Amino acid sequence: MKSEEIKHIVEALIFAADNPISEKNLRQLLEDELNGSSVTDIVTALNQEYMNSGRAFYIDTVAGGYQIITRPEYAVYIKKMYMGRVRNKLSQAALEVLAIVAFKQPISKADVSAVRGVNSDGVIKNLLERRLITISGRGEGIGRPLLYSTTPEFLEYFGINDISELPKPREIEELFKEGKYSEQIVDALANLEEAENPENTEEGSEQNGDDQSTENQAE
Amino acid sequence: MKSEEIKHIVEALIFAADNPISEKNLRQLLEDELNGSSVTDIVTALNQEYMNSGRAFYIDTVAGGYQIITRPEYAVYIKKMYMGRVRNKLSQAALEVLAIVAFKQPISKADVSAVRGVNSDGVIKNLLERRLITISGRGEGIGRPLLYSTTPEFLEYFGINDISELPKPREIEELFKEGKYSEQIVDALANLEEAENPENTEEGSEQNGDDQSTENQAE
Amino acid sequence: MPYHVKLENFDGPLDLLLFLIKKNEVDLFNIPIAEITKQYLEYVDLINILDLENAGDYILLAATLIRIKAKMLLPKSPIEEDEEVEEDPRDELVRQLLEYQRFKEITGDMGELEEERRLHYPRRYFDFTIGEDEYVWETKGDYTLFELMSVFKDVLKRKPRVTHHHVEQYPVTAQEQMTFLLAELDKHHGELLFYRMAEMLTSRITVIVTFIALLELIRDGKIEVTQSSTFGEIWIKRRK
Repeated sequence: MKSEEIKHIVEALIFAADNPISEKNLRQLLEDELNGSSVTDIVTALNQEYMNSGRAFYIDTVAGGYQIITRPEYAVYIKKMYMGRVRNKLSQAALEVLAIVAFKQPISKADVSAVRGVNSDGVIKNLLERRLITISGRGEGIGRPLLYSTTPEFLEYFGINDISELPKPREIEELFKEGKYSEQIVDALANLEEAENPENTEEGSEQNGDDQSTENQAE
Repeated sequence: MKSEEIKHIVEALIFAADNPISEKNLRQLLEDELNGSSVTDIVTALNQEYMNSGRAFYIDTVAGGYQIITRPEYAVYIKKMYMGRVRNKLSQAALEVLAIVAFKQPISKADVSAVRGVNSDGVIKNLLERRLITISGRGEGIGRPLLYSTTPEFLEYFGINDISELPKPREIEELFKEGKYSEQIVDALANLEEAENPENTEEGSEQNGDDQSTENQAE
Repeated sequence: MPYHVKLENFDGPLDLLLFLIKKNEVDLFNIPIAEITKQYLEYVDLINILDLENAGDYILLAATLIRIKAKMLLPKSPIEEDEEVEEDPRDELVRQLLEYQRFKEITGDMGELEEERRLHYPRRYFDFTIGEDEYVWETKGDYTLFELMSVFKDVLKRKPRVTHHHVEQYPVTAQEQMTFLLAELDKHHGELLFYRMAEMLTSRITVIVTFIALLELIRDGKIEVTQSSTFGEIWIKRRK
């Protein structure tokens, strides 16, 4: 393999990796094609090219291996891009409370905590601040506790128009009830199938009236 | 700001985004600096540079935004890197459901199952998990069923910019014309079809053999 | 050459029916219902074993086929003839098949799109630490409604429903409290104020059990209880 080609494979691998990729890993993936050439040299060459053509990114060497990252001068823009999202990122606890409020609203703080089995006052305060839930009234019970409901911002976040469009607990249960065969098994079978017979057209399956040897994947 | 500089900021943003980033979003992030220049032109220029210097990746237009992805020739190596960690391809059943949802959205679970003649609950759940479809509202009919639509991730999954880039199902009339059968049957079926088809209005689906002027308000 | 069909390949009864129509090279608009039904039923027998989940749907279509067959065999009743002239019992089924076929046809093309797209890989690793004490970005920070539903389901599943099945052994028995009451009465010369007695008890449950013990003793005729007025003091007295 030509060294230019190897260079671009290395580039593609570093680019698409979901973690810093080690030299060892790169060597394995390229099997013996890398042979004489040094990964370090390839990375240096790539970085030189990036530099010359003014690319906004470069390959960095970190503990785990190589990763491709943007140059620091663009950080301010990238930060802006992610900022809103990061701030809005809900914790697991917040998501739980939000789910309970959404599907059982209006609901009191005590009832939320009872469902979760954990005191949820702090999380509720947090969700109130983010305006994803709001106080919507008082319950009938002892002490007439405050009740919480979702807000228009909540609807916007989850992309629905109206609170009535939220699934009902019954509908959620229905959606999650397990079939006899789970979809994964069906998928697995389909893939198996595909591996065995890339054309899943039935062409070859000639009819033969009585001979019902519909044997499972013979071959 | 110099146009070279803007180009590199655009490059950095597209590079660092974890979802296809829309032109609108890019404009917002660049505030007024973009001013005269066209994002399309900038992306074209970047792609030209990538091409000239033999980069292993390029900027694609997908799901209404820009995304930087590797060229297909490196797929074999990247696939090896991700071995066992890549999601399965969609099953035939999943593709069927997606086709139906894509062209009849928003559509209820029951209507999807009716077209396929088979319960599709499991497949729909799987597609929800994969974020290829989402709950988008409620229908008007009995029990106000939940309705499903495709997502931006759906577009991204198939590498298309919008739904119109999908292969179109043939019109039912066209399928009729294929067969050799009497004129009357065609007409009767076409009427039936037409009466039932306005789908989205739900109400109008009063099945009626004779010519009710359910003129094609759909499509 | 024996034919072998991979049953898992059928994505439902309509798929199977279309397959049979194609295999027999019959006109979709003039389906030989008798023959196709026969073949369909043969397959359904096998599918019943393999595709339990959707067996019901296959059987439903089998029933439809049989109904159509029966309808075609029957001489048209005069009334029916009046109502729906020229209505072929197969029409509705054909319409359904065509509608299904429309979408089935494009799944191949969609599969190709999928295939092509899978040759392209986006970036997966995002780790932007911008200066100290800045965020480390997490990707895909938004949740979907489905994920919210998923969390809801998990929370409900996780939580043992304590409120409904709260079973606990009482620390005292009515028998013990009967003995206790009689002993107390003996200590107080056979007479005791109910509220004094209750004061000696530590928990609410003990009060309740003691009250039951009290009722038990009254029934047995061992004590009597008097109250001077409504909400007045209750006196417990030992009967001789």
